[in-house]
Amino acid sequence: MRFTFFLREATRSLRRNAVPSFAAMASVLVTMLVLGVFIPMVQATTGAANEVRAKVLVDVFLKADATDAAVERVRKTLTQDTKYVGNVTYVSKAEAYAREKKQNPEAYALLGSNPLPDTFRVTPDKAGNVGKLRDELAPLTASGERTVADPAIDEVKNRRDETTKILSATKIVKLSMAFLALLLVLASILLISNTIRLSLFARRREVEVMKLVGATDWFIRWPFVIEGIIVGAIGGVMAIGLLLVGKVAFIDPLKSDFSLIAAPETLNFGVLIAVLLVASVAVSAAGSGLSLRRFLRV
Amino acid sequence: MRFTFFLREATRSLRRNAVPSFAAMASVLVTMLVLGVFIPMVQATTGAANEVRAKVLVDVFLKADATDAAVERVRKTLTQDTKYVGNVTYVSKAEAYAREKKQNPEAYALLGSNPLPDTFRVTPDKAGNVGKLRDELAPLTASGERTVADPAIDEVKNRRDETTKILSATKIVKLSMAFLALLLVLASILLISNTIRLSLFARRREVEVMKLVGATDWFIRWPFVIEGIIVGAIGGVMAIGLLLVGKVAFIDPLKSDFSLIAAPETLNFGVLIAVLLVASVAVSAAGSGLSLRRFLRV
Amino acid sequence: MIRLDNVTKIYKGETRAVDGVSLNIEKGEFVFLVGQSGSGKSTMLRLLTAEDAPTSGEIHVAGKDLGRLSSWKVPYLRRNIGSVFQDFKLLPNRTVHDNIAYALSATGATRKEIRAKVPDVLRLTGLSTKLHNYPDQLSGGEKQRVSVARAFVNHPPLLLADEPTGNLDPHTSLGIMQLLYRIYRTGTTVLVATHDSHMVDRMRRRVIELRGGRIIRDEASGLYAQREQTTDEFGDLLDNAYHDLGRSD
Amino acid sequence: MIRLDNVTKIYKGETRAVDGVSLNIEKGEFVFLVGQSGSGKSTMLRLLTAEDAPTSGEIHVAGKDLGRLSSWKVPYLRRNIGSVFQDFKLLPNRTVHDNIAYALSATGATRKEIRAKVPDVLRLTGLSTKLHNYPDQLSGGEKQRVSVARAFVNHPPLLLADEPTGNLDPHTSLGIMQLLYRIYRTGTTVLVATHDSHMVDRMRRRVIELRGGRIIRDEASGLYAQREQTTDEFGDLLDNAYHDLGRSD
Ligand SMILES: Nc1ncnc2c1ncn2[C@@H]1O[C@H](COP(=O)(O)OP(=O)(O)OP(=O)(O)O)[C@@H](O)[C@H]1O
Ligand SMILES: Nc1ncnc2c1ncn2[C@@H]1O[C@H](COP(=O)(O)OP(=O)(O)OP(=O)(O)O)[C@@H](O)[C@H]1O
Ligand SMILES: [Mg+2]
Ligand SMILES: [Mg+2]
Repeated sequence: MRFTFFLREATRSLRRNAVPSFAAMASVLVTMLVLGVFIPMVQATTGAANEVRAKVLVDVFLKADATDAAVERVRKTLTQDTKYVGNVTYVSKAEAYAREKKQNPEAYALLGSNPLPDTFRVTPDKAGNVGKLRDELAPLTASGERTVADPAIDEVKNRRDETTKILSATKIVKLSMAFLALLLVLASILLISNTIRLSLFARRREVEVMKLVGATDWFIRWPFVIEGIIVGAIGGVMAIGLLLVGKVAFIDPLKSDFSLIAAPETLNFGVLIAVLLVASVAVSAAGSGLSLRRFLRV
Repeated sequence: MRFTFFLREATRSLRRNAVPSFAAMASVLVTMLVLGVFIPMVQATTGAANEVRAKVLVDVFLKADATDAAVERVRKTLTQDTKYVGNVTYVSKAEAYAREKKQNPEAYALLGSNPLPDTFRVTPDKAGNVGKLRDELAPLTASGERTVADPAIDEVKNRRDETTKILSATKIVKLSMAFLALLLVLASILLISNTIRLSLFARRREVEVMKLVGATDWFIRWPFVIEGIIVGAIGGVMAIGLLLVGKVAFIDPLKSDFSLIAAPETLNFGVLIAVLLVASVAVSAAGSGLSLRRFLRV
Repeated sequence: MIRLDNVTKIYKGETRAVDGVSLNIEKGEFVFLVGQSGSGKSTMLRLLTAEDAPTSGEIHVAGKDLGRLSSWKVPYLRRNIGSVFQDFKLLPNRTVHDNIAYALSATGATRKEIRAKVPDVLRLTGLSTKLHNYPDQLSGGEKQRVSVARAFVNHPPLLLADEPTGNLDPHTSLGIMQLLYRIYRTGTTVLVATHDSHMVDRMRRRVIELRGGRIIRDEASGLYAQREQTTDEFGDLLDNAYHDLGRSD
Repeated sequence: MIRLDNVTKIYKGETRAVDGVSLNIEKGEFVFLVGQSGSGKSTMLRLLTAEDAPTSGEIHVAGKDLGRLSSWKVPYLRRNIGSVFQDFKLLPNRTVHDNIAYALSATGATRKEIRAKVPDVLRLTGLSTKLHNYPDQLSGGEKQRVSVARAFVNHPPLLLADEPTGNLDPHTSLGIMQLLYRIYRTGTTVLVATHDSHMVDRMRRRVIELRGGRIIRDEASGLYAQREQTTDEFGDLLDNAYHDLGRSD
């Protein structure tokens, strides 16, 4: 009974206070739309950055005379006993030769035998750990020389120049994205609650009169909170609808072009919807309930 | 006289309508802050993406028996007569040999002579044009074979795998950024004018009374427009202040780490300030002036 | 000054607030508009200031046909009409002084004129001590007097007063009425909608009575109630009623 | 029912709206509060509903010391007080019916009670045809009657009416006064701030007169003006003044 009364009050108020309700809804809609476009883009961008970062790796060259047992031992060391290791690929002498020959036929045509060693290409767990990984595999001695972690290893190398550049570039991309995401979420909350406070301000006289005819604070507050929930839900649902339309119309046809991002983005769309909806409803309900406090002091 | 009257009206109104004025100011502040953080980040991110894209290049291998004159001729063709060319670097046989030997000493130690050709490393004007550039240098014949643009050229190559990946990754980053920038600018305008419309709504009775005592539309409107300018300017200046503090406190110390972006970002900070300020003032002044229209119909 | 030709105002397609009213008020007249609550007095005044448009009929005010007046000319019409509103219509964010000053500036007055005129009207309406109060810091009667002061501060040729003494004690009412009378004496046309039977009966001016939006009486120097006998009858009726109230205790 | 001990209310550190008032009103009394515009009547009523707090002094209403009442209990106090506000204080986004229904729901009434009571009070105040109008679609007098209807719809033990007939014609005023009287007869304590001398003089109830925030008169069955002679004198004075107005034409 009480609840249906509050619900009726809330919907009546929505109908009769078109401008403030609409403004609050527009605020929710716009900020949720921005967030909804932004979050998958962050995923895509950091995905792309990661894709580039994955190119950072350490080459572990084995001695020319490494036995198969030694190769297996090194593989075990790499995959099980070494920190910072992400992915390990084995490139045998023969594979390496074939590959190089394909790239530089003239040079290799002149070679009789295969001068290339067996190699492990090791990706670090995080691109930023590439230096540490190298130190693991080829620890520095006190005298500043490099030793190796296993007698079968001849040398450990990473291509310094490219690595640093790629690392710093992708680091910027990812940092920017994280920071912007945080900023936008904060800004959304601020903007929505700002609009709600203003739309309550436009109705402060009404609240005053309610108190004067004997309504308790919560009797006044509940309809506003429910109104906030409805406004938030409508704004959120509209934003999600627009996002879906946008996704179907623009993103899906392009998916083949951007195969890099297709997978994570699609997977998270459901979660994204849920997060946006809950966020918009929560922010506007809380905003309505809390902002009301200052107008209740009569 | 008239102007000072309007100005006095505007400032009076700012003082007496604390809540709506403050809400409008907060809206301007928050959205400008977001834009102000976002725009340099877009620059940084696209800068970083460009940095990565710059790695995309075409190798032009010359024939082993190319004369110096032929080399000069090819250089001229590349720099003057070929479309899509960005930057051209010449790597002589000897340089190439030295470089390769440093990377793969075992393999090259076994080589008696230098099997490597003279090479031009050509960066396309835009990374996306790398395919076209290749077509320029090694046109496809009707039968689907590749010829070369100059008899001294032996072969034109680009590393297909890496190139496509880098291109598509950086393309995503740049497209995302452009789209987000547009979206954010639109959202800012919407949100600011939304807040302003709402704060005028809270004062619609006032406007009604003004009309009833014989004020003309523009007599009522000017103070609101000036108020909008002041609100926009204060919000904008506060946003810029916070951005400056942020820049000095966080970005400047990190600049050495992110040398890639330091230069363009610093150069544009003045412009950025100007754009933000003009935008916030213009949007809120226009918002106030235009939104008022519907409340003037009495 | 004012001419209404068969004017009708229908709200929401049913309430005939003003119903086929034809009327002529000459320049320099002093007219009382009386009638029960809801009989259409305020609506008629709203039609005269172009705040509302009639559903049908023609209205001429100060020689202008309101139906043909383009909307940007309306403010210039209103500058020639001083209005006392039944609900005061003060600007909530301005002091008493600034409320009146605003009305003056809107008509193009200079600061000097404002400095000269505002204190005068405030003294005339007994508000000198409330100069810097905001409307929500005034009593009901004080607000009403601010509304009166604002209406005549720029000496308009036409003054429309809607219930200018409803919140005032008899003494202050008398003061306000004397003020309106004085303004009328300077040549201003004055139209007062009122329930103050005492005042109407004593001033013996033209009285127009409305009922259900129609004019049921228009007398050159009439009383609040229909005929003199009826006034007495009505008065007796009231007396008896109150007496009953008293006795039945 | 109401006890004031040396109550003072000072606004902005200078205006003494209520100045050292001590007063006792018993349960079941009918009291008129009179005084010039700005004499402190509305302020006194606002103090009784805890809308304003006094600067000094103690107020007891319905056995409760308002100074010690915690703020969450204030709504429960107000449910026992029906208030007619001088500026009506209607909810602008609700129809006449819903304005009254809201006040009932706020006190915990069920929908059935609302359906039973609201049409009744609207008939008593002559608003049956305005059921679905919003406040800005009502005449001044109609708004005032909605405010009256809302005040007594849940039969509170105490009724405070601030100028309940200021915007009403004498006939409708009489109806409202009879209504207040009838409510009083059911045992309700009624306190009416008014400028309606006719009504006060005929009803002969307790009259409290304020001037500058102080009680200058408290008579068991008094008149609007100080003494009977004075009333006549004052009446004559008014008569002469109006007569002068009429003659000087
Ligand atoms: N905007 C509106 N919409 C619908 N009906 C309205 C509107 N304004 C007024 N009315 C109705 O028109 C009728 C006349 O109203 P008006 O305000 O002119 O009365 P009045 O003579 O001024 O009464 P009072 O003496 O009480 O002020 C009333 O019945 C009122 O309910
Ligand atoms: N909020 C306020 N701030 C400052 N002064 C105020 C405030 N409210 C009322 N006053 C002043 O207090 C005095 C008493 O006001 P009050 O409203 O009680 O008068 P009243 O007797 O109801 O008059 P009326 O018959 O005109 O309604 C007035 O002089 C008024 O200007
Ligand atoms: Mg009226
Ligand atoms: Mg009062």
